[in-house]
Amino acid sequence: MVEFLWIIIALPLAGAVFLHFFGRYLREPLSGWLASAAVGGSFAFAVAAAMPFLQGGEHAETLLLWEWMPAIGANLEILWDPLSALMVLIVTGVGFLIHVFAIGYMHGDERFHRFFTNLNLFAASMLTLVLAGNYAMLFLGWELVGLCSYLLIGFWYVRAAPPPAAKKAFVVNRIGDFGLMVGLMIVFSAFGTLSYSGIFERAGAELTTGVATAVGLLFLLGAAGKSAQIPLYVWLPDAMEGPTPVSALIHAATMVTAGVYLIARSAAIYELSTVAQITVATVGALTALWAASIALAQRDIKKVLAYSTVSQLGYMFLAVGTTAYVAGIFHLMTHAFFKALLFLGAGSVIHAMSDEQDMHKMGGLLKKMPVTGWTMAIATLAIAGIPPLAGFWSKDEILGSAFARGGWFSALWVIGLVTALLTAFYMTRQWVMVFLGEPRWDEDKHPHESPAVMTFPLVVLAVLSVVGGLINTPFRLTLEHFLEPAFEMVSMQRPPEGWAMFALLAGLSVLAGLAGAAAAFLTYRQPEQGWRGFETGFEPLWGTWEGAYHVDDIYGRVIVAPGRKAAEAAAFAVDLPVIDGAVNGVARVVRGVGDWARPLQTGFVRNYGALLLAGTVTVVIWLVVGS
Amino acid sequence: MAEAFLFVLMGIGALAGAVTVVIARNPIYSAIGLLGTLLSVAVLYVAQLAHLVAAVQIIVYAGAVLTLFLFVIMLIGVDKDENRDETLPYQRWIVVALAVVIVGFAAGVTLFGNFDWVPAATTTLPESTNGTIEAVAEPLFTDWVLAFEATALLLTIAAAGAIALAHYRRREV
Amino acid sequence: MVDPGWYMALAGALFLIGALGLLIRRNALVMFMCIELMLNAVNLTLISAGRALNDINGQVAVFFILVVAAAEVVVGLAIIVAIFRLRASASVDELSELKG
Amino acid sequence: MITPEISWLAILPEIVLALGAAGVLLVEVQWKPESNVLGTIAAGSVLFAAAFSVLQWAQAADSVEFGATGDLVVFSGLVLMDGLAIFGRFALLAVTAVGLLAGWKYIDSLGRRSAEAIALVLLASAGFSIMVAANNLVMMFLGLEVGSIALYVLAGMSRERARSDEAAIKYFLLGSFASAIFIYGVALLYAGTGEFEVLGIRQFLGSFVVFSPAVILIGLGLVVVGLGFKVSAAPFHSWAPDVYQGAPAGVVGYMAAVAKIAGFVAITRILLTGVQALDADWLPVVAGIAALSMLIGSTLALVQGDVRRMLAYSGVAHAGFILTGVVGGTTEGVLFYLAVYSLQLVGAFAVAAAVSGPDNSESSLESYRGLGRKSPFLAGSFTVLLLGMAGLPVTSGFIAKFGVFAEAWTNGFRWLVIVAVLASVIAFAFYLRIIVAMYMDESEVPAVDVPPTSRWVLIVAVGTTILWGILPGSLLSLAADALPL
Amino acid sequence: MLTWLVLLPVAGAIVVLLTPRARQELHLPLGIALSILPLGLALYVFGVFEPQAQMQMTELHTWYEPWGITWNLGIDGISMPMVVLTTILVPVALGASTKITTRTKEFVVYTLLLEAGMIGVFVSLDLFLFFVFFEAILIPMYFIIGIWGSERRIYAAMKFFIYTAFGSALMLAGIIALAVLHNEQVGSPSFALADLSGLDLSIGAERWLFAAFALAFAIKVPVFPLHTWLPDAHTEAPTAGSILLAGVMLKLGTYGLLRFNLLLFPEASVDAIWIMGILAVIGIVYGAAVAIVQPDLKKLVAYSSVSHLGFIVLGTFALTSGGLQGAVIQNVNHGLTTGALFLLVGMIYERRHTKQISEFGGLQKVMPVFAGFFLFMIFASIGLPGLNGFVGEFLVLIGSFTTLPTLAIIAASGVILAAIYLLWAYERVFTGVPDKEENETLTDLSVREVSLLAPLATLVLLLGLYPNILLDKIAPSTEAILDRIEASTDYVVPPPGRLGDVFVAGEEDE
Repeated sequence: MVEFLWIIIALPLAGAVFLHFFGRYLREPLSGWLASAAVGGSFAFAVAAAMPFLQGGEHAETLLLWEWMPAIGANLEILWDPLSALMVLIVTGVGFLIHVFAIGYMHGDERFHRFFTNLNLFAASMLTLVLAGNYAMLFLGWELVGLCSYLLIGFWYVRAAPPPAAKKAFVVNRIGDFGLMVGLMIVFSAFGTLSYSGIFERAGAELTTGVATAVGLLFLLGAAGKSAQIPLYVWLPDAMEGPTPVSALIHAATMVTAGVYLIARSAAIYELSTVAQITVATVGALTALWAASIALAQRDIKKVLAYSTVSQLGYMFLAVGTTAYVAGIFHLMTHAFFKALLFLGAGSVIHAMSDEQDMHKMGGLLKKMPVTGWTMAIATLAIAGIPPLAGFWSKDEILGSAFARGGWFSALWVIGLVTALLTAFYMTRQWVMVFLGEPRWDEDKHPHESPAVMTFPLVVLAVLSVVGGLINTPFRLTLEHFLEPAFEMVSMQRPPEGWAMFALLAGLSVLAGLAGAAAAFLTYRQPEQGWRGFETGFEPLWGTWEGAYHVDDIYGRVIVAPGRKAAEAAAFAVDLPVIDGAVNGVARVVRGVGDWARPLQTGFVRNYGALLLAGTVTVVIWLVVGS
Repeated sequence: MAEAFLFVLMGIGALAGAVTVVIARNPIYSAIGLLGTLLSVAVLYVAQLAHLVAAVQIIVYAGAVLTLFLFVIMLIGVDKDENRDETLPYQRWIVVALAVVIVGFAAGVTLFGNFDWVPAATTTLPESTNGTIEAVAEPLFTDWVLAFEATALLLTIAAAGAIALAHYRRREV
Repeated sequence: MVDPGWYMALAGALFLIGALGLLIRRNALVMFMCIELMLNAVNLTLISAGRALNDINGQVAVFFILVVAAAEVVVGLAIIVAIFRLRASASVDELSELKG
Repeated sequence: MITPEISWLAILPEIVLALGAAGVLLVEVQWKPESNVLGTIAAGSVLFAAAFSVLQWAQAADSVEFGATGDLVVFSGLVLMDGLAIFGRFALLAVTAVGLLAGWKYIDSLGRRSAEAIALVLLASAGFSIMVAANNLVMMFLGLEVGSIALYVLAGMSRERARSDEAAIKYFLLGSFASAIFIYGVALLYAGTGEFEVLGIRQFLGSFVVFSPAVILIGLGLVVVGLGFKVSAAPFHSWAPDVYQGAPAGVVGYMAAVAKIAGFVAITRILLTGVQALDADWLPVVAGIAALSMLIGSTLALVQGDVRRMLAYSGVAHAGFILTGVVGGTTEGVLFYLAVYSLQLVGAFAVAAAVSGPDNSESSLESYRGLGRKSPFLAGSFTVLLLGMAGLPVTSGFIAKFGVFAEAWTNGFRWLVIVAVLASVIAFAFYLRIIVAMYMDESEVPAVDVPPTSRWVLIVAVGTTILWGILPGSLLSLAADALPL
Repeated sequence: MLTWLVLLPVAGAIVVLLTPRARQELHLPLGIALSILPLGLALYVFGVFEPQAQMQMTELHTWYEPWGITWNLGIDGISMPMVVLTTILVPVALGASTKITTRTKEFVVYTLLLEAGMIGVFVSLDLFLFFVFFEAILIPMYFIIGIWGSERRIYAAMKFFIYTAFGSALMLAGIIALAVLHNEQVGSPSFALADLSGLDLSIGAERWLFAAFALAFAIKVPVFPLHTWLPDAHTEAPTAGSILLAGVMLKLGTYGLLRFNLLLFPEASVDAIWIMGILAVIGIVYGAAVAIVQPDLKKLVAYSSVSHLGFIVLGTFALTSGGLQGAVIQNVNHGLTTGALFLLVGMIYERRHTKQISEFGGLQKVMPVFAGFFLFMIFASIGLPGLNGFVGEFLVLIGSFTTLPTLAIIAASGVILAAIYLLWAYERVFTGVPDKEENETLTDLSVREVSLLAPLATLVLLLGLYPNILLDKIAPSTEAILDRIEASTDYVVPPPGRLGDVFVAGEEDE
């Protein structure tokens, strides 16, 4: 089985290549179905391949594809262990659904096949990332998903906004990659290889705390770039310029979780550095709160979800920072379900409202598009952490672990709790604004339920959002057992033991969720001026939130503008005048000497004679005196 | 003693003539000055027993060469005197400076550089080098015969050159 | 007898005067006479050296220098005449078209 | 009755040349034939002279082989028949041949006076060929004068009179001045050593312990200056640009080349054999002259607007490079450099003559614009020659430069080599300027017709430039064998 | 074999030279056809090349005995990739020159001669011979820039020629010095690399000579601050000129540093690690920074070369297996990607007769294929894993971290800047709606142009995913260099700098 794992990557890749060259000859839906089939195929294969782990006992396997850069011990090798298996399942599973959804969503786009080409390429890249058996190959996938996100965000290149957003995404990611690269340099210089197997076994023995901290922090920088954490989260909201399926797949379900995966994968290194753990957790918690607060005040339906994603990713970082890796991965999975659902729902809404994204111009859509409405309601509750939906279990496990870790982490637990409340609030706000109340949309809009090809994925995801959490309840820790082999060499943080404790914590978080939800429901249930008044009541805070704390302008003023100045200075104040000037200066000096000496050749023979005699005298004197 | 007297007298004459050549404003006087120098030098040759050379000096130089000079001077015309003020900038200063340097150097070397004109090892009695015709002719036509022949080339060149330079003028002017 | 060194010193003086004269005078003819002066100085040097060295070759060499002088005179005067024909002047300062 | 010792072989080439000259003059006077007839006579004499010098080479080789080098000292020491002399003579004859071809159009245009021109060329070659062979300094002086006087006249023989006259008088006055300096130096050397002969001087310096060689050094200095003038080394170069520009383009190449060859062979002979004992004294001075020549030559050439002046200054620079070889202390590099450079020089001036046109006036850089399209052959060969002079690889110039640099470095004059390479970089700049004008300028010029004789010259010059650039061994080994006694 | 490789282009040049000037239309196709022959031969050489340290296919003929100069050719893992690259790029460059209508004949001749010279540089093992080629190729390139370049071509050509000649002039002195030393120590002059590397030099002499060589090569590379001839030369040169200039001629510098400085002056090289490293890193960051704000597309690519070649120099002087392998393969990578970028810029220049970024906009709409290739090459140049650029850069970075950690980290920041300037340029040129009407009417790539780009793209991808086809053959030679350095100096490559230090999973199980 294992030796055929490459098929998982190969299928979507083949799809991409095929569509790239022949896609334009296929009629519209066909290419979409082809792409979906490719991903679905990998999913099926992955399920089959993952079976051994479900029985348990089976441990990790590596498959060498071919040598890549032997000099730095970097080869193309696949590592097949529960963690990668789970990631593959998420990616392919959710990916498949989103592919299907996109067939409906992208209907009528003249670059339909191109879209699926990129989508398939992304799937392949993401699978490369999660299946990588060493950091080099992980970096390969890491960068390729970045490329795909660049291509897909900028898919509508003719519009004004997408291209800069795409560039921003890639560049900001690159800043993170810089950290990751440096981390890899240190890793290589420490271990003489980049392959997991070579590193993790020896990490405990050969890595000093200092180095481990450095690597940990650098990896965190990389992860923060990919997973949109403070301070590098700014690209994700802009990334919403891409088509909604892209937002769902890349910027909610899969790619953005790569950072979490990286840290979880590197558990063995974080194991050695508490500082790194604390930093990761803190960054996560703060991001969660920060993004949630911004999400409160957004009007754009996708922006809300974007910041919500950032916030949820913060939870995952909190988890892995707390070394509650299973909780982190667990939340990763559930989040993939409901956030994908939310995005697809939003997509369906936008589709119905013919590309209207401002929630102020919506409302009362529930009657028009019930399936979308109710599925999104489920998702909202799920993310709000209402039991027994998926989000509740995963989020609760995270908070519990943080609480159990104690010390500084209890503070983070509080933040998490507050965030839970905010999450519930803004999600409910969104749902209510969109689906309840009286219609606020313009006359020319005629919202209608989306076709089955789009609603089908919604339903499936809704189901998953409901039941998805049950695979790892305190009552049955299936997932944890499943993942154990991947984390056997590290000590993992678990929620506090005992029912009472669990009840208390769960109660608190549920309470927070309910409170937020209720507040939002009551506020936004009332007619427009009512909740408008409520929002203005919070000024200027609300404005600041709506403006996302104006971080973009600050970055622009503090980093971009000065950098631009520096570059211009280097080009036009240093390179041309100084360096090139010096070169031309030398030439000019030589010519100058020539021009200066020319008049000495006066043309008067007697001057020449004088020169001749002078020369003679010099030579003679030099000869005689020199001897 | 007599030689010393001759040397001083003719030396002064030669120098005077030379200076005249340089400073006389009219080429004629320069030519006369040159003549003076030539004659004085000739006498000095005699004083050093170079009789034949002295004779040739008188005949060739004072006779042929100088006559040629005078002829050309006449041809060109002697009416206008040359004014002495220097037209080239710095030229005169350069010349003065050079003169000072050279004289100073020569004086320095000859006086303080234990300078010998000729290696003491090789000097012997002067009487034997008596420049009679035989004495000069013998090496001239044995050891130096090739050089003597080469002078033929020299004269041919001179002739051909002079013709070449004068030739076309006739047609063009 | 007078030490040959004196003769040669005198010759040196003549040579110097000739050289300087060449630089001072702008009349081609006179410059040319200066060259003759220099050649004479050379001759005097040779004679004196030959005497001091008790070697007749010094005197022999003088002959050739005399011939050279004569040849130079012929050609030189030819050139001067040619130029004079063209521009009715023997001043070399007027010939400074080629320079730089 | 004492009979002079005669060795005919040693002077046959000169005799043949002289006879050729005389023949040309007499035939002209008698029959007033077509100039081609005269050309044939000249060619014949040059060829015979060359043939005889080949014989000399064989003879010299034998004598060296059998250790009978004494046989090579002929005419009781007036002249030598050693490798150096014969190599120099052969180079002279080659240059004479191509020089006559290159200047043929001009000579032809002289009409009746062509005879004199040809005769002067032949006599000049004869004189210089005496000079390269001369062992006795007075003999050397005679040869020098024969050659120089001929060149003075040639310089003045143009139909473009004003400039030609100026060139002639400048060349003549300064030349005579330099000759006077040279012969005075000879006189002082004679006074100091009692010897006129180079070998004698060497023997003297070897055998006697000279307490104060002041007079010898002064004489040596004057001699070096006199010869340095002939090869237009700075600061004795000031005549060169004016003469090169004023003299008739047809013969300038020849004039420059023969003067350089003869002068340098003489310098090599005097410095490397005569006064080698004193090299501690003269090496730095000569090195100084070399450096000065290279720098002055290249920098001033850089700012010239007239191609012939530019070539003149480049000639100054080349004098510096060749002196670098002299500083290197061996004749091989010097001779190779002389051979290749003189041929390139003649070729270059053949081009200049072709471009300057019949009236021999226009040689400004402007007149070369767009030549690459109008006359590809001319421009192409000129390019090769310029690159050769610049010393770029796959041309003989590179090998030559490399040789002299290597010798100088071996002899410990590293600073000089550094200066030399930098100077050659400056030199690239002005050679390229001409190429730019010829190829990279779009302006229109009338096509230039290349006289067939010049065509041959160019073929020879370019051919040798490339041949010796790729297979230098053929010439280098000759140069290596051409040792002075 | 190698002799043929050198002489084939010359023969081709002669053939073209003999075709009548009137048949303008013949020359270019003929040239392309003739330039395919060396390519075939080079590929054969590539095929039979053994992955061993020592020189292969060596040929030795004395040239001029007394001087010890020889016609001495050989090829190893460092030169072989360069030879192949050269033979690949020349046909491409010629194929890109259909717009050259004036004096096509000369153009083809010069290009073929250039090829011969470049191959000669890479295969010559005799310093004299090397210098001959090294200097000789200036001439054809000078003509190519000066005759077929754009407005300020003469200035650029002059600058290019004089600047580089200045560098090599001092190297000539250095070569002479080496030969003379050999003469003093062994008794006969020799220019053979093998002989000269055996000399025992005083550390002072070694430093001076190192400086002389390094200067020549640093100008060629070009290393900051000796780079200013490059933008001018690139912007003025015709497309073919730019391709060969960036693709091959710059590599002469890096190749020289690898081949000669490290081999001949190990002691001095070890001392120079820091200087060269710092200069390289400055070049990386500085070049990228300057590239960001260039208004001219070609200048931008030119400055990006300055930045990229910094990596090569850094890798060279990191003196680790990774660094050296990275340097060598980056030579090839940069040749392919930057060559392709210049090719692309040339294609758009042929259509719009401008290289100003501000003149374009929205091109992706009118010429999608072109945009696709452009983006592909941009990402290759940014160093996207899976494309070749990454392999070289990553090897260099990882490799140099062991010896020069700080520098490696700073260098890594170059990847950010690369993304900024290239993607920004792409955004300005290709995205949005075509605003200028002359942009709306542009035609997409022709079959010919695609057929020029496709091979390069394929190689980019191939080398990105399976660089071992080269690395295998490079490794022995680079290891040999390190062995020599460790043997002849007391310097030891810190682990895991050497290939041997690399931890292979499961190795200690056996």
